[in-house]
Amino acid sequence: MAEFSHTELLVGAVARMLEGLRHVAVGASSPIQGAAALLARALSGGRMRVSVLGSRTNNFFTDGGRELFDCAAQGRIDAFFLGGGQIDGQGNINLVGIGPYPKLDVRWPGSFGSAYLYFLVPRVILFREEHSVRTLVPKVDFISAPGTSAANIYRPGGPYALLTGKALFLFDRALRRFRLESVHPFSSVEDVAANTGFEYDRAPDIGPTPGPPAEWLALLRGRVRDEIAETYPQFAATALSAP
Amino acid sequence: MAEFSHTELLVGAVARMLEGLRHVAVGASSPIQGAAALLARALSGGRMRVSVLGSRTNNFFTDGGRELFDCAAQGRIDAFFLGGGQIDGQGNINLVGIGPYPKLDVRWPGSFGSAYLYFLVPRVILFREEHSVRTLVPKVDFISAPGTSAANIYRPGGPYALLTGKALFLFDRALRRFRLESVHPFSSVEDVAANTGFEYDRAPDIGPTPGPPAEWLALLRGRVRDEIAETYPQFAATALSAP
Amino acid sequence: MDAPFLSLEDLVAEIPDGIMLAVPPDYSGVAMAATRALIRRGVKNLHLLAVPTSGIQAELLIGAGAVSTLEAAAVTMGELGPAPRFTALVKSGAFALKDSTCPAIHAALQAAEKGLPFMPLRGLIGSDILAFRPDWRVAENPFGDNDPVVLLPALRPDIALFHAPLADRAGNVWIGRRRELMVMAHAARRTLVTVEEIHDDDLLADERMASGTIPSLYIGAVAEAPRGAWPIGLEGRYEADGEHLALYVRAARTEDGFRRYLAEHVLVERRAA
Amino acid sequence: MDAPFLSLEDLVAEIPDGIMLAVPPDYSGVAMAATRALIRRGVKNLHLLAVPTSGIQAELLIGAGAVSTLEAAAVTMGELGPAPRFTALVKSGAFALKDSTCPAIHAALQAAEKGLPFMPLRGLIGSDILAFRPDWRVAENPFGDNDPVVLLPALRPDIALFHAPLADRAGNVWIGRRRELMVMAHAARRTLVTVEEIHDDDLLADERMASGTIPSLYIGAVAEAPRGAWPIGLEGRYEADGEHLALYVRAARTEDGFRRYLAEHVLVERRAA
Repeated sequence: MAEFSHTELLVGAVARMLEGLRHVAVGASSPIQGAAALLARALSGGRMRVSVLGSRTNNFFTDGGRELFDCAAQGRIDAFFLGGGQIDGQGNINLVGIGPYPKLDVRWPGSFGSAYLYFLVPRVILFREEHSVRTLVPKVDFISAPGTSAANIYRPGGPYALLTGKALFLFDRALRRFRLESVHPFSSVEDVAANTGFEYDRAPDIGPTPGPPAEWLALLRGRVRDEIAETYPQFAATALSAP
Repeated sequence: MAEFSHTELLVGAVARMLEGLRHVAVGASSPIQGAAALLARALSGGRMRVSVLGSRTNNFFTDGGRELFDCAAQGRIDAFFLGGGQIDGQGNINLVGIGPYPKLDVRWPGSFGSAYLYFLVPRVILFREEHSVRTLVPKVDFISAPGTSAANIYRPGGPYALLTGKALFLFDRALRRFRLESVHPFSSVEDVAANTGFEYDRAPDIGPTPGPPAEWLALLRGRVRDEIAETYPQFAATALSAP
Repeated sequence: MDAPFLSLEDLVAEIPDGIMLAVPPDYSGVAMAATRALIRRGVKNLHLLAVPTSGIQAELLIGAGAVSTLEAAAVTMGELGPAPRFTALVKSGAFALKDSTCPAIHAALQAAEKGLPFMPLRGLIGSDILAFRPDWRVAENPFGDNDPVVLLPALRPDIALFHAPLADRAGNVWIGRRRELMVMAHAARRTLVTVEEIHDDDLLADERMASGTIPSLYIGAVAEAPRGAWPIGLEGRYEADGEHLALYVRAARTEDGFRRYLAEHVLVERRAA
Repeated sequence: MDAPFLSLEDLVAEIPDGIMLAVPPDYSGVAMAATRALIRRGVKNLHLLAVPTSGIQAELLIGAGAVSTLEAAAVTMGELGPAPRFTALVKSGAFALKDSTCPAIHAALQAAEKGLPFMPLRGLIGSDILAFRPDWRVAENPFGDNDPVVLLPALRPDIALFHAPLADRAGNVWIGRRRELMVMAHAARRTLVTVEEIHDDDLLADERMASGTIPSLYIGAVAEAPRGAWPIGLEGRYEADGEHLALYVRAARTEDGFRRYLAEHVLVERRAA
């Protein structure tokens, strides 16, 4: 088995969920997601398109700030990434703050495009490295974007998975619940249970999150590192080098 | 008194109605209106902007076909020109055809942007050279755009005047009627009455439509002719030369 | 994933019968070579959407019997006068006509571009355009007081077809200021483009070109077609062939004359002059 | 009628207290030199509209007490973490905050661009963003069946303020791909721009430049301000000054530290590094 870092594990886990897609978009301040998308593109043999916001060479948008949102509404974006200061067991995400709105105890930057993209992009992957009862809560204090909607609400998109620093959950839209799929090295089913504030289901065969195969690692530490360096030079230099 | 052609008279009559405006737009296939706007610009000492659709040097739009309409809706176009196969005494215009719609006896090209710009541009000048009971009718067969609207309809714009080959009418929005203001040389109040199919009011002091002063003629036959030649070379060569 | 490059014949083979086909106005980049190829392949039953007007392109398709529904703000041969086949056949009821107005077509395409079910539009109230469009609605502006406004359902063309000056090897297409082509490409499910020439450099790498470029994400396929807008002109490249257009207008005054024009200039493939 | 050229001080004198001021995101061209001049002139009571997010520009205006209402999808210092004055003062209620989402701000500006009273938008239903926006409505899609959609009232800023690479002598402003600046200029009653440099040729005469140019019709006034986005970067020109931004974030953790930063870097006019 190839040796890989924790970051490389996460990049690989994301890339695996992007296989076969035509177009993956990556928001700002998302080096791991960006590297994963570029890895998936490298593995697709030219069939996948990746848009990295903040990149010059991997961002083809020419119609201004609205184009990402219009493009998603046209059904031309298959996957996107969101996070959240709080994420709850129904897939609701909170990027606004803790406490009773509007006089919050803790204020975060704001919802960005989440209240829209979460509805329109079919495969939204939630990524939040900190896995704790502080971040994974029973009920978010503020719903920047809801995880699910009533049947009559126009919603081709929604949560597909939640990846943290400890584990990978898939989201079941019918049950409106997360299901624990795999646990990363150095964590355990018990560790995940102790650090998750919401209830979730368990896959029958929870195993270790598989690491990136050697071929992926070679791409990650070569071509993908060079590509992501344009947008995230420090990340490329520190996180994507052979150990 | 300077000698001038019929076309120069019409150009001058239009230019007079554009005095003091900030931005005049001219649609396609409108050489007389275009020349008038460029003349008014030349007389404005650089204070008037003119957009001639179909021109390269006098068309600054950079946001595609919608920009003319957005620009009008923003209140940034003070005057525009419309015509009509039929125009009636309430200012309704018909660019679609004669007879019962949709199986018309005569079919014209279509309404273009009239159903919108007539509502939004404050000073719409109707221009129809043919002055006959065939064109100026009691009631149009098809309303491409209505001359007036109920009080609750959003309508900052509407008809300002009707210029024909025989006369100039101003439109009274309160009365919803045209008022004959002046008659061109070679026509007469009686000739106008005999050839107008709708009822109209008469200004107390109907005089001859004034011709363009010598200074205007010099501009028309020099600078304006050169400017309009880019879009309408044949018009510039034949209609705007000293007699 | 770049847009594939096809021959003109293979490009029009991608346009099935019965679809909604969006085409641009004469000033914007009309794919006339592709239109002739499309007529040669015998296309039928098109819902032709002029964005927002058309000329000889709509004429040829209507005259050839390829159009079952036409939606347009106008069809005209410009300074050459009325469009003869349009004028003759609209009266015969040979196709259904949805009379529209320019900003309504732009707005309905923008609704599709934004994935919206509808777009509001000012104007129109009291016109017969609106009276004869049962597919449009008048609703109260909920932010106003007794303020009706027209709502237009989104127009999502199956295919947008146009002609542009340049495409690069990745299938990015340069349209310069002709942004209505970008709206068409965003709004349509698929976009097919003919271009004057292939540009060897990446259009998106040069910031000056990028601002007038439709990224290949929106482009289904590209065919090279030099003078592909002929007999219409292409801004900055060549003027319209006024003599040929006049010849067309004269010929198309009669059904027989149109058939002869079709046989001579369309059904027999020939190089543009 | 060309846009007038003004000094930086005269440009910001055109921004009255109490208006709705629209500003772009950090990646787009932020008029930071003008913002410092605006704070020096003591501007008050702004309704600041971030299109759709802001960073140090909103920070300085908020911290200086110039903002009474802030509308934004986010305020953030990016990789440097939370925006300290925003975070501290929003909790104190020093200004009213209208939490929004990026596409809602784009859509509401496009409504103003089109002279529409409102624009529909998908998404949002079930979010607390919507729950806390009594100015937004949920309505039935009249073309659907039990299909609610959000309607956003138009946002028409009194003034849009941004920084661009080039203006020509007529006041046409080149923005390249940064089309959100064009929407802002179309939507706002008046647009004030600072530019890196004056371009001697007519930007609209070169088709490659024209496609990325805002015509001077939409431009109220222009001021030349080399490195006018500093300490933010300007795409294709210069990078953000990360060291200075980090210095700011450290200083602004406390009210006192912010006051010292303001005194040293804003209230005393100084050339950008």
